[in-house]
Amino acid sequence: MTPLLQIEDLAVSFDTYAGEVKAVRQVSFDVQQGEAVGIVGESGCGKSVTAHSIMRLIPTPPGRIVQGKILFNGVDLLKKSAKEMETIRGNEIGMIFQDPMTSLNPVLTIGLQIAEALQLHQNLPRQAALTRAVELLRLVGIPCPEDRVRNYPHQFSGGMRQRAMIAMALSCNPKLLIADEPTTALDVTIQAQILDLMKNLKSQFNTSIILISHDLGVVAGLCRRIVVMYAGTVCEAGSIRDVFHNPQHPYTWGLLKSVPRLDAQQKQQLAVIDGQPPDLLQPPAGCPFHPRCSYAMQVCTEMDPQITQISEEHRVKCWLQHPGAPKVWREAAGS
Amino acid sequence: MQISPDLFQPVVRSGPADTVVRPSTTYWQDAWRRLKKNKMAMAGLYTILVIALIAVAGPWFSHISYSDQDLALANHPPDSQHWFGTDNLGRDLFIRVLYGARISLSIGIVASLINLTIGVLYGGIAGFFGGRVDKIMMNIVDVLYGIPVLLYVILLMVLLKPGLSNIFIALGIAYWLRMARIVRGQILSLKEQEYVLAARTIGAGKWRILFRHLLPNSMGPIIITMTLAIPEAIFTEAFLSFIGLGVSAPMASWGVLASEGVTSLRSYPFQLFFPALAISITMLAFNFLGDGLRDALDPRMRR
Amino acid sequence: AGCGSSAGTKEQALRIEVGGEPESLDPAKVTGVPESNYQLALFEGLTALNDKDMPVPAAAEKWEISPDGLKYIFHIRPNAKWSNGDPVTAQDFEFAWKRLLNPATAAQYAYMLYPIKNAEAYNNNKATADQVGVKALDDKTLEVTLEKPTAYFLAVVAHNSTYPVDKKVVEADGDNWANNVKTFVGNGPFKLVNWVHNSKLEMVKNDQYWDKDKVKLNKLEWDLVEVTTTGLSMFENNQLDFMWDPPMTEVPRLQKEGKFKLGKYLGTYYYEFNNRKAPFDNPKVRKAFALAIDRNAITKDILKGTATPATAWIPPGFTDPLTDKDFREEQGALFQTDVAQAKKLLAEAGYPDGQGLPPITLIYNTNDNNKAIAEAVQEMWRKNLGVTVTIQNQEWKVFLENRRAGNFQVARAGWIGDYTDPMTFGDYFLSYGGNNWGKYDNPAYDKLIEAAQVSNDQKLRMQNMHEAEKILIDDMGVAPIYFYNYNYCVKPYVKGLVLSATGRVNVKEAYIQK
Amino acid sequence: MKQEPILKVRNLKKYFTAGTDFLGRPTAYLKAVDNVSFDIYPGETLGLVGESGCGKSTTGRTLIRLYTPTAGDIIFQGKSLATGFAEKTLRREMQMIFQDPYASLNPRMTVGDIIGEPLNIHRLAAGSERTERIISLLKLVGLNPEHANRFPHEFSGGQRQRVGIARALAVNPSFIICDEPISALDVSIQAQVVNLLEQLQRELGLTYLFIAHDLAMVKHISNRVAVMYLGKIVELAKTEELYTQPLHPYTLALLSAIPIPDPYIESKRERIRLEGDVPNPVNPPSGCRFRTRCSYAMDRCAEEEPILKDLGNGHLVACHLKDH
Amino acid sequence: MLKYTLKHLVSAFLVLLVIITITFILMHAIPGGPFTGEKDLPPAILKNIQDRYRLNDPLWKQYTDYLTHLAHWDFGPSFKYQGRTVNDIIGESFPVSFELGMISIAISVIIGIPAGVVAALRQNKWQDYATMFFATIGVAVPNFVIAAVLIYFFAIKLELFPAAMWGGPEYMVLPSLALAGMPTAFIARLTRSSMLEILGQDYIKTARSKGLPEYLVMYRHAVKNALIPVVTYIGPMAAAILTGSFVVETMFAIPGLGRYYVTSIYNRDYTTILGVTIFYSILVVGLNLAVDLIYPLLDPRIKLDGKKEG
Ligand SMILES: Nc1ncnc2c1ncn2[C@@H]1O[C@H](COP(=O)(O)OP(=O)(O)OP(=O)(O)O)[C@@H](O)[C@H]1O
Ligand SMILES: Nc1ncnc2c1ncn2[C@@H]1O[C@H](COP(=O)(O)OP(=O)(O)OP(=O)(O)O)[C@@H](O)[C@H]1O
Ligand SMILES: [Mg+2]
Ligand SMILES: [Mg+2]
Repeated sequence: MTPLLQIEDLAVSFDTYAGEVKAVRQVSFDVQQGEAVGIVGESGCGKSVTAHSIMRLIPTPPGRIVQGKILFNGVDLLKKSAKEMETIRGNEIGMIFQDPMTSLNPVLTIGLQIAEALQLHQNLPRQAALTRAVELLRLVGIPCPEDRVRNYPHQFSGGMRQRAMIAMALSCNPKLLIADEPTTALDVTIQAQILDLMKNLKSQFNTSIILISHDLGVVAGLCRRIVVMYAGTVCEAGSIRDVFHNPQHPYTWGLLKSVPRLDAQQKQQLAVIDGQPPDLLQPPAGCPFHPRCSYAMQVCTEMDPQITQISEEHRVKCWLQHPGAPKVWREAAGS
Repeated sequence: MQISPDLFQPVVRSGPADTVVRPSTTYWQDAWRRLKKNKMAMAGLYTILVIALIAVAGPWFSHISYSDQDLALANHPPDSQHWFGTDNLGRDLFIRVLYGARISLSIGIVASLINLTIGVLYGGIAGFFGGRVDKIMMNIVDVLYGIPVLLYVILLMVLLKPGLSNIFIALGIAYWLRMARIVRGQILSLKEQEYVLAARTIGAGKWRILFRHLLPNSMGPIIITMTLAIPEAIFTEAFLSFIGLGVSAPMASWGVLASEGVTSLRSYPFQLFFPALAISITMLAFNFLGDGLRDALDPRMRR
Repeated sequence: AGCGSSAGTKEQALRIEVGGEPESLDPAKVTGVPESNYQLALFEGLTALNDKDMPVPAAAEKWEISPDGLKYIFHIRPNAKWSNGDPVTAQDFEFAWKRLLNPATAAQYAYMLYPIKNAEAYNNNKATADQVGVKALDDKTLEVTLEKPTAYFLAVVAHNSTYPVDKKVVEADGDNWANNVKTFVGNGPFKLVNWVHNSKLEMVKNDQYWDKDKVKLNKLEWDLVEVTTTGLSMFENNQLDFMWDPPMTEVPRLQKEGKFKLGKYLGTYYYEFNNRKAPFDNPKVRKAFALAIDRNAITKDILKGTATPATAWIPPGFTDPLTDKDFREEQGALFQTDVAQAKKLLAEAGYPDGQGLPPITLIYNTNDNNKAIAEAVQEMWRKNLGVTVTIQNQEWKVFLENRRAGNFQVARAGWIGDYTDPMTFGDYFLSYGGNNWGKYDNPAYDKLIEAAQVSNDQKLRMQNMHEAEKILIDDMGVAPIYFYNYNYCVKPYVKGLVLSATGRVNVKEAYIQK
Repeated sequence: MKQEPILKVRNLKKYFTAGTDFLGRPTAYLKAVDNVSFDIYPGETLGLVGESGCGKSTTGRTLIRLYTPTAGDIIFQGKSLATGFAEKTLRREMQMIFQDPYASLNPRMTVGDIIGEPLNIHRLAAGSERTERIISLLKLVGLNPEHANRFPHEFSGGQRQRVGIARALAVNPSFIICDEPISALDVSIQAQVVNLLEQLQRELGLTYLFIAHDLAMVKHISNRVAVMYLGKIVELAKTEELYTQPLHPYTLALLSAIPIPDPYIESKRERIRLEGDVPNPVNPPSGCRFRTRCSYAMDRCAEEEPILKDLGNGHLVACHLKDH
Repeated sequence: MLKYTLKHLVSAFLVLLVIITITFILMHAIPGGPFTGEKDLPPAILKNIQDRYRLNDPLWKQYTDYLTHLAHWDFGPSFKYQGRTVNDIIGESFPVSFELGMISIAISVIIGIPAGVVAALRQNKWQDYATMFFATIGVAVPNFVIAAVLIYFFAIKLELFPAAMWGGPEYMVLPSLALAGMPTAFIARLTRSSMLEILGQDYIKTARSKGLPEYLVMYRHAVKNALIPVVTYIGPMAAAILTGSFVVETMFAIPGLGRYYVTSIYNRDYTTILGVTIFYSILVVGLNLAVDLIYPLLDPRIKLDGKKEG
């Protein structure tokens, strides 16, 4: 079965005064029909850029997709014309943006913003589109949607805005939903509501989801597979179980360790990853993680690691996987 | 792939892992570096420097003065002798434009200073203190907007001796109102920013917050307003000269030269063209520099 | 293309520009030259000026003057009518003149009628209206009694302030009659049909006018334009057939294109010295400064030949009634530019090469010509006398107040005659003259002028005025620079215009011929 | 062992005007903080959690006098905050770390200037002494001296937050309000910051008011936790106690919603659903403010406002259910 | 809304009173009066005139008399144009300025906004530089120069339009272009910078992510929002333009209000100075108020007190 979405060797750069920012390099992963894939990684590691590339929404200039393929239903999106992309965006791929506060047009009513895509892609007349918008708002759990469609974004609370964004992304029953940190800055109760909603989508409409988040708990709750990114590259990918219970990359180890556990019995210091994320202007030679990696070897500073397929779904990009490398065992992590 | 085993030796690290991201600079070095990368801005800067240099030093190298007349040569079109032609009294227009630059540039500079001091301060205070202070201060601005400028200009001309200084005073009375309004608006929105609250929590006083935090962050609109205020001031000077303020003839600013050129546009278009060209080039330069400066002064702007 | 250029061929229509919006069209209320032009088309006084600026019968067909020159009897034309059909009566004149003199009217030109008996007293609230020496003997006969002989009185009654008004209309509508096209009545060759304030006055031929046969224009449009460049643009764009006073810098080109014309104008452009303040209380200094000015250069190079170098105070354009010659030409030049003499005089006055002179400022009201001349004169004084003078421009009314208050050293000034007798220039320098702001004071001068003022003897008058002028120039009470000319542009197809040296364009008999 | 509290808050209220009449007099109030009382002891960390918009930040900002309280007393170090302290002295004792590390740093100042500013204001150090102090502060929070010349935008989120902490520490305060200091950061950086805060607490004996959404992190760092709902504290207890025996229905709902970064546990978790949205704080429900969303609501809840009662053991809760 | 309007009117009224008072003092403080002329008037005549216009009354009385008349919306008689009242003058000339001004505003909006939009969309491309070049020239070259050049080419050389005067539509072209120069340039700059800001906003990406065609994204989401700051500028600018420009009206001999604004001062036409000043101030206040009232319609976040929420 061909995956719904298949990204191959994607590279995206931004030209800035200071030089070329290589935001995304050699990113490959796929998403199956009806599957939720999580992307995690440090801030600035290229999660959003990857998502925007799928939508072909990278601002050009300064951005530019350097190479790679994004196959959607087997067709390369990067080869499509701007017109063709317009029929895909919003229609077949929906996107929820990172910041609900600023992602809604402040001077248009929520209803109009939701109806817009419907009018366009499903040729609904305005009134019908608005009626559908009410239904969508009800679906995402907004009370009294009949009244709320006429509200402006600022009259919505943060959680409601996020849900309006979701309604918008869902309006045309997309095959793929890209959710970029949909719950950051929301409190847990609202966050939980939104996650429920996405679960329903997946089971009811067989929608595929890409969930970007740095809350590992959120990812664990929704996704079947997970992609871990670091400094613009995928360092580890696999099923949730693989990555949470059998992580192979030192960065994934660090990530998992730093999460405070509710069930931790006594107070213990949180584990951290030393150092700071690399500057993508001058990414370190070799493995980008080596300056912060406690297992860094000479080879890591010189050569880009190869990808090792551990199981069918589980792959990791680390020199430690090399037969010649010393065997290190993951330090005791929380689980 | 064959990789020699010694490559699998762990790296020895001294000190905490930390990569130096970029060479460090101070705010001004940083701004200057950004500015230098902006070609248009640098072109503007050099143009202004060249014009200023010519204005200051140019006349030294000329054996004729702005007031030397040759009535027989009046209204002579440009040639190798008189690059910009001559005016109605046979004076060399090139030299007059050079001298005019001195006046007009100093008017431009003073207008900027007035805008920067009175306008920015006034708007800053009104916006920052808000409430009643703001209301009263803005009502004063409305009043100054309402009173016809010509009235106090005439009064000034009666009260003061002629000279550049009274133009400065005239500009000082009213040519900062727009700046005040704009800065006020800017401050009103900036003062709710988190870093202002942060400054308050560390005990920063009102003035410190205004000067160290709010005003530097309003530089963008301030610079744009200023690049607009300069040509306005240059032509206001021509108007004030008309009333009798300002330097007395035969010294003439660009604004005055241009206004005079307009009357003889049909017969001697060059008399308008050259002063207008000088003004336009200078304004373009100021605008490009201003735009570049606005970008450069914002450390966040990477592009 | 500019509109209406074709209109001129089909109908007799003239578009003319001589200045801006009139303050009013009421004869009692105006002062300016543009207004006098508009009124000349709308009204007719007892007399009118002919092409030599001599008074000839107009609303009055004839008159008698008593031998002592104190009593005038005017006989008004029986067929003179107002544009509304009312006859023009002697009562209208009496009413109009008393209205002009009435203190409540507050007319600025009331003094024009001061030669009339008790007129000044009435105007000053010191006599009643009945005591004023003007009386309608019957509907068509007006008797005027003068205070003292006034040789130029017939010229005075050609002045627009003495035009009649329709008593019935004015009494009915009060002061507003002249502001409303509907109530406006005149007795002149044209009738007002539209007045767009600050834009144009539209007139048509007045069918009630007694001399209507001579009027050929059907339509007359005065475009009210203040800026001379605008006027010229309109002229060159065929929006105007006549324009007054094109910008000086454009004159050489216009001359070349044959569009520019010159006429006489009773005006002198001069520099006024403050005769009361050192150093200009010294006639030698005044003279030195006056002689050091190269008037030819000014009129030729700056004014492009639109003006005549002044060689005396009284401009050409006045006719000596005895000799019928031009008053100016009779006497000729009274001085010439003489740099050597100027230097000598300055040294004699104690300032060799300008040394020891206090700082001197020349003030002028803002205007392109004034500025160019001031700059040129400044340069001449520097070159010829070695004196560095500051020049300063001032806003018009500030300038006037400074001059009036004697708050100046040298000031630019100009004087335009009110009527066509040299006295309009002669009485200017009476030591108590209201306009003598430079405070020139010479008893001999006063004596000569005063004698001329009260005399009917033209010979004595002319002689006295020539004498007085010589004294004035000898003292160099002022430094005349140039005599004005009337500068205008006119299309070749415009015929029959009569230009008066008083600056009035008589359009009565004008016509278009293409 | 009971010490005197370093901070006593009694019946604190902070109302914002929500509407004015013709003469500018307020007609409606937004009761952001309504009658809140609690104590904080030296050297402890009090966690403050609750729904978005329930008044956590307002509480923090009122404590540090960024807002003037509408009513109530704040006793800090035994003295009334309103009368006992000059503005400047207060600023030396009490500091704040802001929710958004980027927004709270002036983008046009270098980090050195940002950290050095309090030194200038309070005249704590000048010249080379100032430079040294800045360097030592940078080192204290785990940054390089070289970083002093950089601008906020050149730092990662965690580093920015450290700058904010260094600025707060510059005046040697004894009490720091941390307003969601980690919300905007990703996990590994969150850990860095929290570790730093804990280290400083150990070394310098600091006291924290720690506001956050992330209940796991609150649990990790706090000694005691207060739960707020719509301007009121509904429950306050020792951390262990609160997480293991939550008493207020809202606390229960909150805890049940925490996602767990473990696929097994997460897939089995049962969550309490809260119906409806947060009510309008301008017009809060009568009686218990939570009753509109509470599945246990009784008639009494609409009539009578529950008060915060100590159930012994320092566990305080405001709920009628617990009266029986 | 009514409340807000009323509140504003009270302070506007006070501002107006101060403007009147200061203008009154200033205009009497400067040398020369309405009847100062080149020819000296005999003192008796001067006295007659001053009696007639009550200029001999003490200043405070003239002031209170003026205010009394003003309360009845009576601006008094003009000193210069005898027999006409200032009400007449404003009543006749304002419509002309208004008409011209409206056309100019329309031109500057129709040209300025698309120019700014294009410049923003093509940031740092030649379209951007060209637009900003002309915008800078538009600001740097004052309207009297623009007017002179327009007249020269279009009226005299090409004879396409009349050189001056006011009448049919053909008379409006050149003056409205001259008048529109500066505001067009300013609006273009303003639109560009606010467009650039809006284009960087997240909701533009949202709009694109919905698959909206680019023109809809621009029109519905970018341009509309970018215009909000432009409206703020158009308010006071409109007041200045609608009351007429002295320079343009004089150069084109247009019978508008703008000429009186300056000539009344040269003429020391006291009542006209005050009348025109008051009228202008009322217009400015009114238009600013109008902008304030329109603002919430454009941007629902803005409350009438000008603060943004959320
Ligand atoms: N317009 C741009 N110009 C220059 N660099 C950019 C631009 N957009 C993104 N980048 C860079 O690309 C890199 C990846 O950014 P991205 O937004 O994908 O991060 P992220 O993983 O989504 O982080 P976060 O968790 O903070 O959202 C960053 O280093 C960022 O600085
Ligand atoms: N300056 C202010 N003026 C008016 N209302 C305010 C102001 N500051 C906060 N509020 C209101 O007070 C209430 C409490 O706000 P607060 O910022 O304290 O919430 P919070 O608990 O910190 O929420 P979050 O978790 O989203 O930061 C909110 O309804 C908010 O809209
Ligand atoms: Mg992102
Ligand atoms: Mg908060």
